[in-house]
Amino acid sequence: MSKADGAITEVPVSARAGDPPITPELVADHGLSEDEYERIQRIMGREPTFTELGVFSAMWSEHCGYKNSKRLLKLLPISAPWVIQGPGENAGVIDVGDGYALAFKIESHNHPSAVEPYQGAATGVGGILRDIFTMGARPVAVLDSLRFGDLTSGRVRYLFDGVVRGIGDYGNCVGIPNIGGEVAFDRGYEGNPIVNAMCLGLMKKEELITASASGVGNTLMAVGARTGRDGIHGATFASEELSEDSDESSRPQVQVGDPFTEKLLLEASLELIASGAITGIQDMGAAGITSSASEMAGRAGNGVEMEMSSVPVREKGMTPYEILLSESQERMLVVAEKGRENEVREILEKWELEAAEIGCVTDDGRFRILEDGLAVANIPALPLTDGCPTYEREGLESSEIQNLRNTDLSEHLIPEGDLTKTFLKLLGSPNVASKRWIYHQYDTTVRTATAVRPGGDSGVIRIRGTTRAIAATTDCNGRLVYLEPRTGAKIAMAEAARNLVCVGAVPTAVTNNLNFGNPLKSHIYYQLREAVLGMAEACDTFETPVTGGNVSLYNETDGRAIYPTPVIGMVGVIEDVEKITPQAFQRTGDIIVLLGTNTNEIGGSEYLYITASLVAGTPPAVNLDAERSLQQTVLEMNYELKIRSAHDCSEGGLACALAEAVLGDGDNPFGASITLDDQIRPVPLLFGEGQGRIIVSCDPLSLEAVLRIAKKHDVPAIQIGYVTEASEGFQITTREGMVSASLSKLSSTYFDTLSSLMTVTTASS
Amino acid sequence: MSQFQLEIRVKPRPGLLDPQGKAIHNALHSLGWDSIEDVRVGKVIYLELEADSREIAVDRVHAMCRKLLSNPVTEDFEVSVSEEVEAEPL
Amino acid sequence: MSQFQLEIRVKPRPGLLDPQGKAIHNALHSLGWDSIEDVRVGKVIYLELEADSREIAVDRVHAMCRKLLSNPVTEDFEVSVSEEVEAEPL
Amino acid sequence: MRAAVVTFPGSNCDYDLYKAIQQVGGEASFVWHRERGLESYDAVLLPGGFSYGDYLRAGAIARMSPIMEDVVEFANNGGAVLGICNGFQILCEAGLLPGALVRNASLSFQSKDVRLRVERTDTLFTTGYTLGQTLRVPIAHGEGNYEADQRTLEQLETEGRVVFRYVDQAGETTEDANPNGSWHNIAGITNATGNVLGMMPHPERSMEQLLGSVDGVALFTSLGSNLAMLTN
Ligand SMILES: Nc1ncnc2c1ncn2[C@@H]1O[C@H](COP(=O)(O)OP(=O)(O)O)[C@@H](O)[C@H]1O
Ligand SMILES: [Mg+2]
Repeated sequence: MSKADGAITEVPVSARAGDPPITPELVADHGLSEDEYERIQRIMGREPTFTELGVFSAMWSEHCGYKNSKRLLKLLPISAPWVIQGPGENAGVIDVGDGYALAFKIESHNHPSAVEPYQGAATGVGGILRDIFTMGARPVAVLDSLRFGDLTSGRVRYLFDGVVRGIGDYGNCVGIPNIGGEVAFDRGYEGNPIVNAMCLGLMKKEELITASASGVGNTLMAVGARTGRDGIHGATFASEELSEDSDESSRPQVQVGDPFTEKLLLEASLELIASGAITGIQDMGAAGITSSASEMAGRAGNGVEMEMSSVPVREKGMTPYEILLSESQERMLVVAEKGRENEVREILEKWELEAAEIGCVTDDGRFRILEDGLAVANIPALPLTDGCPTYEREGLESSEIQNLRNTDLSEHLIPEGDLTKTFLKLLGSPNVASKRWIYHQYDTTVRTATAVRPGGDSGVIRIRGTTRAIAATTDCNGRLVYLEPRTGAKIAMAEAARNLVCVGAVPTAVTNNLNFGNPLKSHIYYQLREAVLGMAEACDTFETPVTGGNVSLYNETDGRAIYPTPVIGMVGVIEDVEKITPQAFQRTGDIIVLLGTNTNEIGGSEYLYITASLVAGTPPAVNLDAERSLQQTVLEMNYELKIRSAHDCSEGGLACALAEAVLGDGDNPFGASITLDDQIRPVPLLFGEGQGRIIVSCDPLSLEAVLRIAKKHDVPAIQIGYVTEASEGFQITTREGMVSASLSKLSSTYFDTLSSLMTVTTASS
Repeated sequence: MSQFQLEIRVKPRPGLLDPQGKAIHNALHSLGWDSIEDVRVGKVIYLELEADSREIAVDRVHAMCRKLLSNPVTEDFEVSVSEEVEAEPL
Repeated sequence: MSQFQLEIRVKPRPGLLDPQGKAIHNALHSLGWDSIEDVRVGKVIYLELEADSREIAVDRVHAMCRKLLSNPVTEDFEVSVSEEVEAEPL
Repeated sequence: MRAAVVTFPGSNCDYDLYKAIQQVGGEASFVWHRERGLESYDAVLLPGGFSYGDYLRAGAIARMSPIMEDVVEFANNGGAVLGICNGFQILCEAGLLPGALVRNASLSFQSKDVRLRVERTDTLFTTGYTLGQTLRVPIAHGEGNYEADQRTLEQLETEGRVVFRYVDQAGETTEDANPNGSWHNIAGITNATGNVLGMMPHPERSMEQLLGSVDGVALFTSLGSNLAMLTN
């Protein structure tokens, strides 16, 4: 026993009968390298027991230990005067004014969803909700960011259908409105879907609580659902690549969500926090009791002792190893103030839930686990949580991608056939078409606070009792990150910020989800580092610090990695709800103005994917300072009440953005007559995805003011047309041809694509 | 050819949480039925099928279960033939 | 006292709409199983119960069905005992 | 109006309903499902949500709660009872309204704005509307498909007990306008004496222009003023 730990009367640790001996194979099976195992032995001063090995394996997995990403994450800016809680807690927290604080975070459930889409996605939502309400905040909105392969595959449709149902059923039942998200379909995600869920919670600033096991002698209580054998070693599993036989071997790891219990747990937890009877609370998420207990101990610099036979279990004969590593859902670890355990129990009883005393906070800095009074694990807590080795690897861009970037795209600049046909094909592509099929399965209006529902550039939730509102969006175009990671990450940031300013929100802070392949491969590590660098630079320019996030690596199937997908979840503040700007045109006769500059770029565009099945070229250039000016321009126009609508250009380019602005939610569409005078070939002009562009509409009387504000910020602005009656149709005239379609054609193309693709039978195999 | 009536029972795999079963269990308890245990809820699917033999009918339904009617990751299934009627000769 | 394992099948009443059955029927058709007819989907509930006799066990479960487990407006139910185990004498 | 908002484990529109009552000047209180006694209230409201997770059947387990005996008694004494969404499902399970709400025909949860046509303006809840008026109100449910046996359905129609129907923009009861497969596009019905209303759409979510519609306001003001008249 090492003296340095200050352990004096250390309880001897007994090897349990029936535990397997520690062999190099067993260590490898636990995802630990030889070096890491040696390090564990040094920390322990002896060979770990089987139980201890399991604990280390979970805590030092990529998922909990951030081995390969921690050093990179340090590069992200994390502070600003409005940041109350930065990375490191269950969720980040920012000050949003009028005494309110916003907790928000995004989290991935990619691997579980690949195996069992419905439960994988559902439990993903459950986990992120718990991260929010354990901060003392009431969840008020969720968003979901999804990626799948092409919908032509039955398996992909099965995954997509299951994921959407899972997200919907869980959030709907708990009663949290969905206010947005994104989805993309591309062969780059075949076999390895991405399921990221983001949650926002509101609280009064003084209601904030953090997850630490403070107060020696305080009681640890397990609260909520019972512990079963499900999801054992999920954290380690999430840190491995999927292979052909993942389906089979990972079955017992499927966790089933119970949103009803979650709802009760949510109410009970907020009541517990308000009661003052507890000093800390944390979700038993990845790596279950192990990570919640050791992290809470680590944060407080204390130790914990827990008796496994006191943990309420669902099945007989569970070993300490299984109890410690189970990832059964809807469970919490609570630190009750000594003497107030009964208050905790009473609150839980009212909500028809269980609470059991399972241990206490100690002063010896040890993570000690007992089974019927005998110690079966005894580990210094700090090295367990913070001692995980972190790696900086060599990153090298693959030549394959350099070649893709250098692809000559000039032949694709010339339209094939009729422009209108091409336009409709693009508008009806699953990546551009309306995502209504998804969000009509999500309750978007429960809690009566949703001022902008999914379908706009950002979702907006008002803060009752104030004039304020919060806007949120998730964005990332993985193709662009794939082609040039640093640029792609900046674009994701720029798009998120544009989406916020379009509704009238000031971009305020960021949470992010780094979905990447295997970081041990140098070209993947390169993507990861470049993406982080791009994000960091944009965060600096936009003054949007990162307050938290999630890393999901090893997103590979049979050695093929997904597109690198650093999903940006960005939140913004609206000071006056009366000034929220809609995406859709509002009135016939209004002037349509384009802010920003059209470009000749088509690299990485949906156009290339649809017409030539190509993911190639250089992503559009992004100028962060210009984006910042653009953001300020739109915000000023909004503040001065000069614009009636605003919509940014993203996938599908200017033509599709204009179509979305005439269609709105389909109920009350307008027409538009547009003339584009640029000296640019029609393909890049109409369908290119050049950055830094926003379409606004205004009353003719405001046009002068609109142009003046743009000029003040040095943002190019040009009148491109006007809003007409729907009966007059949709026309865009360029120097070399035009796009022209009736509103009913636009509407059926845009709104019916996903649902008609999804009415095809979706067999599970 | 005969006409078969089949019954397919699809139930959650042992070990997996069955929230619905749990809720029903609790409800029965609070209504006073307290000697009850182990409530699990599944689906039952009835269908009719024409096939040359009972074995062929069952085989075919097994294939349907694997492909569509059950989720192999979370559910087990059982098939039984509840009736067999000789099809009328044409 | 014996321990009984019961199986309760709750199914939509004939004549009432069964959207789930219809959807499965269509899906099976589109996957190529076209000689199928009359697909109905219900719930199956498994539970264990201690009772003095098989009759008492079944009676009790019938009461549960009438009170909670089925909705008489839309559903019929059937109960069967799948196993009986003599409880160990104390 | 003193209104009881009855909450069950899993209710999640309770707060929205509470706020709607307050907005029209009523006095709302939450009543937990294990409490007893509703004598002191003028109206009893069962909110939406997923009581007991909607496990087994929506509303089936909640209907067994202690408070439901009081709700039945309150209704049988002619008290005003309103069930929205899950509340409607509970009222059907409890036998206060006929029929049942089964899985949506699409088998998918449906969340969107629908249009409703007002078919009755002589109930406690609808005097503030005009006959045939079209309302825009959100729905959010997976089991809202109204079903009953043929006799009950005919009775509902002949007695004019359908209060709201799903219609299209033109006010017609088309199949496309029906979000869940309900018989005759039924969105809300009342009992024979007209004091119990169940509806799937959420009028409590249509109380402010900021959130998309104010078409729910008249339902709550109707209730408030009719109750005031009754008690005076
Ligand atoms: N998975 C999803 N869940 C909820 N809403 C979604 C989802 N995917 C897309 N949406 C919504 O559909 C609209 C269009 O999405 P998208 O094209 O990604 O918007 P943008 O290009 O402005 O980011 C947005 O309002 C978005 O919130
Ligand atoms: Mg946008």
